[in-house]
Amino acid sequence: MIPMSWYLIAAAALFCIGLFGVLSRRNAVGILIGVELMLNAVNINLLTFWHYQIQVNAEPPFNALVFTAIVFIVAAAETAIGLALIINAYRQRSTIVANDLNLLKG
Amino acid sequence: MDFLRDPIAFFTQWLQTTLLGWGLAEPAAQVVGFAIGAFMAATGAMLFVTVLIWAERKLIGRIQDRYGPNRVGPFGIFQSIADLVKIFIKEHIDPVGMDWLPFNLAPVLSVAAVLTMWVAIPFAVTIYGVDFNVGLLYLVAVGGLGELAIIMAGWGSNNKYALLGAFRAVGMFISYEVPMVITLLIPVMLTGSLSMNEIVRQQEVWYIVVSPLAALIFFITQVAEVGRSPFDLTEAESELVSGFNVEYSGLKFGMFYVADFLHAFTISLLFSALFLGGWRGPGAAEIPILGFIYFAIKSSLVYFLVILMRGSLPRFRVDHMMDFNWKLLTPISLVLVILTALALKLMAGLSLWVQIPVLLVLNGLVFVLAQQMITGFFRRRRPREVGDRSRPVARYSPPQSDAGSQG
Amino acid sequence: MTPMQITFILIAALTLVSAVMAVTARRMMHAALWLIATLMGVAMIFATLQASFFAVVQVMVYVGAIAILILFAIMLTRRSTLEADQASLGRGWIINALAAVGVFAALVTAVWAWPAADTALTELSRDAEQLAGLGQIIADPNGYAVPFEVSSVLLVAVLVGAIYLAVERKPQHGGRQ
Amino acid sequence: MMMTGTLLWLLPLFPLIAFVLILLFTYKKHALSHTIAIIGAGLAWLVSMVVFYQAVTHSGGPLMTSALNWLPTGETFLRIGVQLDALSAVTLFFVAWTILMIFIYSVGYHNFGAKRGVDDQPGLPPHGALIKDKNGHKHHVPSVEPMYGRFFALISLFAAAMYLLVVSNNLLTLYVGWEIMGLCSYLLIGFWYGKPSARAAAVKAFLTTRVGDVFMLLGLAALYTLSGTLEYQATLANPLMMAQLAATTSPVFGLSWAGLIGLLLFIGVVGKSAQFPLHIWLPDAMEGPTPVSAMIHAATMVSAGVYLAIRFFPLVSAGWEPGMALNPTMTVMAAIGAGTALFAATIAVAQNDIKRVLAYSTISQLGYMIAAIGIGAYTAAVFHLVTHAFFKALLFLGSGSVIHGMEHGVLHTGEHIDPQDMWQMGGLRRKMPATFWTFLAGGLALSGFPLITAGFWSKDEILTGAFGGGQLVIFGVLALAALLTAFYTMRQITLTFLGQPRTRAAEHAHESKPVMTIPLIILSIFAIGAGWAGIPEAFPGLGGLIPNWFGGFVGGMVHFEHHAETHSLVPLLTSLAVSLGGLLLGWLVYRRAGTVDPLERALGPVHTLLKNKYWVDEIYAVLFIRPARWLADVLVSDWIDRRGLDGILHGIARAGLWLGRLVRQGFDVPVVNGAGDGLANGTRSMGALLRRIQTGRVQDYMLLALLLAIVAGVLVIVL
Repeated sequence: MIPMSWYLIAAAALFCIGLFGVLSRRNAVGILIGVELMLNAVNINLLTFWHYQIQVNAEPPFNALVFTAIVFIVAAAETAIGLALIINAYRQRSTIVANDLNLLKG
Repeated sequence: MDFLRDPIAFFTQWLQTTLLGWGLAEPAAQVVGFAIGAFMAATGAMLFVTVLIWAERKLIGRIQDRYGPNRVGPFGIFQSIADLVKIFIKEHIDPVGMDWLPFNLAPVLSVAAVLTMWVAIPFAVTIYGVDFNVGLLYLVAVGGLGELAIIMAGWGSNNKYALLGAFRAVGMFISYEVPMVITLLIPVMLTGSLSMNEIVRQQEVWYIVVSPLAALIFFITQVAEVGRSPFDLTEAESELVSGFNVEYSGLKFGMFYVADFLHAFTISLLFSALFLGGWRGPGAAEIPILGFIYFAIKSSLVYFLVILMRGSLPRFRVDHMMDFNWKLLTPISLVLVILTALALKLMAGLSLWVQIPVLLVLNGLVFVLAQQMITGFFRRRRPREVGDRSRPVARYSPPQSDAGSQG
Repeated sequence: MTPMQITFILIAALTLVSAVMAVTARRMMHAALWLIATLMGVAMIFATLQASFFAVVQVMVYVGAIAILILFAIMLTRRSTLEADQASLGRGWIINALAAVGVFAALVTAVWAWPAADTALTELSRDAEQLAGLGQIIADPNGYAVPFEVSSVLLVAVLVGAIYLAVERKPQHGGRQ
Repeated sequence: MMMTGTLLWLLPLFPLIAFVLILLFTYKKHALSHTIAIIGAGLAWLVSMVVFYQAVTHSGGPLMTSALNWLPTGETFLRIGVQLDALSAVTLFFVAWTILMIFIYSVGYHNFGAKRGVDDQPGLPPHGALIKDKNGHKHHVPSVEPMYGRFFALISLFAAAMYLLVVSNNLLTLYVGWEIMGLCSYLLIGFWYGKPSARAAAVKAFLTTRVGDVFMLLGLAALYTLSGTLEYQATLANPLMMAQLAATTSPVFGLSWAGLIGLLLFIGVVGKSAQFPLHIWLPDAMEGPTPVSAMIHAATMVSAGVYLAIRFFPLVSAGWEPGMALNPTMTVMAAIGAGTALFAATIAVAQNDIKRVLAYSTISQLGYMIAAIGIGAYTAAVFHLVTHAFFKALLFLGSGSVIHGMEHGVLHTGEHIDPQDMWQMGGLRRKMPATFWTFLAGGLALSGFPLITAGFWSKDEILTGAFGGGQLVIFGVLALAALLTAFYTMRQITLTFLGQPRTRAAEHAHESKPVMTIPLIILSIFAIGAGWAGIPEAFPGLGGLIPNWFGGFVGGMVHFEHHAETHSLVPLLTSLAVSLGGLLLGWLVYRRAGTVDPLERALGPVHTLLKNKYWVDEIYAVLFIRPARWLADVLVSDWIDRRGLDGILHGIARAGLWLGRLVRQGFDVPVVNGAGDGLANGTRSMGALLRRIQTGRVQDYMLLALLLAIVAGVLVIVL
């Protein structure tokens, strides 16, 4: 009913919005939010292809489901560590503006 | 006859034929049917809350040697209606510096989170919203939305107490979700399905009999999820005025209130569906309305227990509450799940009458061990907390210095 | 336009609009709330794909845990977020936007270039999701047992690491606060 | 069978868990440590017995095999797995019994429950403690081992490695177990690391076996390269593969690949089972506590070597049928085995240390087995492996008991004598009856006392195999070795137990505790009875009374039946003659021996030669160790390095210095420095340029990464 391309394009759009957020946000939490959006876009793609695979092969491909689950796990891990880092950085430097956290500046 | 046996199905049937008769397409008719059903369920639930509030106030009154509401109507039964009217006509106050969107979204979301849970609860063999194949997960997920409402309320109010209350509440809810989800695995393992209908259908023996410890832990975590006494430190009046909803007034406050009571009743529904056999009972499979009545009776008993707890137990201290969860409930539930899984795997082919006693013994064993450990633990810890005459202030200070609680 | 298609367009529009709001909203709190709306939208998209398990897990993990964590972080760092609210986007945001649009264009071209992309996704049978099969293959040594165990190790490491990072240390002797 | 698979997987785990538990948690608690170790060994024993029972009730072919992918190697996987067949079942049987007995025995040997000595230190044998009895008298009594828990942890690991080796279904896991055993032998031989001799012995054992292991690894690598797998089922038990390997020629010595790989693996066996060129570590391994000696000599290490040799028998015998001439590899094995058997037996005759005699006898008996494999007497080799394990464990534990008793006497009397020297003993049969009778059973089994002992049947079978196969030289050598075996065994028994006590310490020795004697009794039952499982059908008189279960069970492992149709009387009579003759001779010679060995006068310089073990250690020292030292110290360090190279270098340096000055003035300062400075400045300005992109901002890096990804993507598409 719904063409697969719709899903793919919606995912691509979500990915690019996330990308834009990652690149442009000044706030570190904002960057994290962007990363979450990108990961979600990936998941949409994975599950779309999963659906497509079932339809074409009539045999359930578990790869997509497992990958999706792992993306969930990675997302949770990434958020936990990312936020812990941000809170730590905030304690050290009282700011979470990404541009101000530039100790690595050459 | 059909109507008496199964009024809901009868009504649905009638509605469908009527709508189809009006020339609606079948999917459209279904959508309209669902909309009407949802509306009725929500309205019924909200109205039911007035009864719940009256019952609870009356009972608490009795426990505290008072009469409770007794002015409006016989036994004060219309007191809630009067309160309702009062709350409707009260002024809405917008606090200074509030965040408009979260502030106004929060009460709606908190009621919605509870009401959406009703979708997946089977009230009787034919009376249920949707038969999800992942119904239990759905309940957990939707239940988690309530936390969101609390955060939004606390943030949007621009009030220190509200924010602290929200912090506490969410910290507690997230923590108690861990043992809750773990213990939920036990009914899932026993049934082999995540669907609520399936869980109720397969409860030949109530799961509270099979795994009483899981039922106990689940009950405790559920009470914590509602934030009721003894876990009501989100709205500890002496510390936080009223917690996250301190800035709310009028109908918005009323919605939090309704959500609170409705949630308390919903957990009773959940508990009786998961551990007390739901609508199961003599003749319930044939006559759905009978199942509905059984379910109502069981849930009311559980709700009665919740009220009793509220009336009799003092409030936890913040650090105790966290310790209780992370150092007691979570490990026990983990051990219990692992042991149960092992036992079920090893006894895969055996009859029910072998499995149940073994599981029971297992539960008892875990309980006794946990009890031994915890008494040892607290015996060792106690002297650190209590000061002597020369040093009357306890040396131990909880890490949550912001909250500054002294139990 | 079937009803399903209309539904999908509505959901996708909700998702994408909230996503845009989430990356541009001036106040971080609002951005996080928009993020939640996006995540719910993605959950609905999952539901239209008949991946109901992942739809529910999406709500449970993302909304129930990740989003709340993000909200917490925002509240804990609220002094800095208030400063950062002054300008939500960095200076070069136009370039970034162009880059993102470029990537999007490339992706869309790639999708259009693929003939199979026009396949209409039909409705699957109710048991197509096969959760039991997923559970078994995750614990199967010939399946995904190792990745699964590795990710559980990852979670434990993250748990420890996050606690280590976020725990407030007592000030050292002679050190600054 | 599912059950068996699980049990097999679990088998090495019990002792391993015991090892981990003791090492991490309980090593300070004596009772807990040995309880855990014995429970681990006991569970492994129980499982072994269950598995053995199942193996016995199902005959033919590999009974059970299960494998898992382990390490990915490119396209394929290295697989690990377990297998149960007749050979591993039989091996499990004796390994489980001996290990459990040794574990229990160790409790007594290390004086559990005794007081801790004042002077005792970790890393030294306990010196004994002073106690006061109820009359107020002070006594020196044996004290408890200071590193009691550590000992049990290490032997648990040892046992785990052996079980792993036995249950594995491929040469890779076997090699893993093999190497863990090497480590354990190092740790346990050097258990009393405070003694320099123990340290040296540990290093010697480790390095000597390492020589063999390197060759073995080469053999494994060759096999893996050729066949792509190391599993028994796919290689050793696969006749097609074997025939193919036997038909292709390797680049070394014109051997077939099968022969070459067999030879390489055999060198590993030579190291592990202490055959002739690499046997030197085994006698020195006596530095460890006696249960360790029993462990190494009977239950685990050397048995593992023979086990491997039996395992790869299909490889060396590929293309060979009974009655044919031996192929080169088999010839080498037979020659080394028989040679070692005789060689070690002669040395054993002249040793005075009770444990050293046994050590050389082990080498000799292992030589028997290797020789048996070399001549194709497969079943006989397995049979002798089993019986030998039982009676050798018994003999070692018995000698430990004797030493223990003697130590008691030494402590009591305060004499300064070596409690292991047989010339200090005598007349112990009255003091230690249980030890005596069990030791006698083991000794008779070792010397092959006819009909009633296990050793007779297995040794007889080897001799029959040699005779029947037409290997008369081998037969003669083995018969001579058997004669010597009986002789030195009787010498040992006579000197130790018979006659009158030669020292006061021997007078005051007394019997060990039941925890030590009960394992002895159990093992002696096996030492006597294990042989009855394999009485050949053709044996005159007795044959067929008890069915030859063993031959049928294990014989099914190889592609040909090696059974002489008729039992020739020659080997039987030889075996009777050598065993009884040796025993009689030993008794006659040592019956009235004082404190000097009568052989010393009778043999003269030969005795000195034997006593000094043919000076093999010294020869090695001259041949390998000194040259190596000389090479390092004198040639490389002093001459080449210091004089040659340094001289040249110094010369060059002086010349260079002169040249350098010249160059510096004329070329370096103006040209090179200029260029260097230019380069440095260039680098700096380049760095300053690059510094711009190193902004320290996370997002800039991400943008850069994105750009690079796009560039890479474009490149991929375009190219």
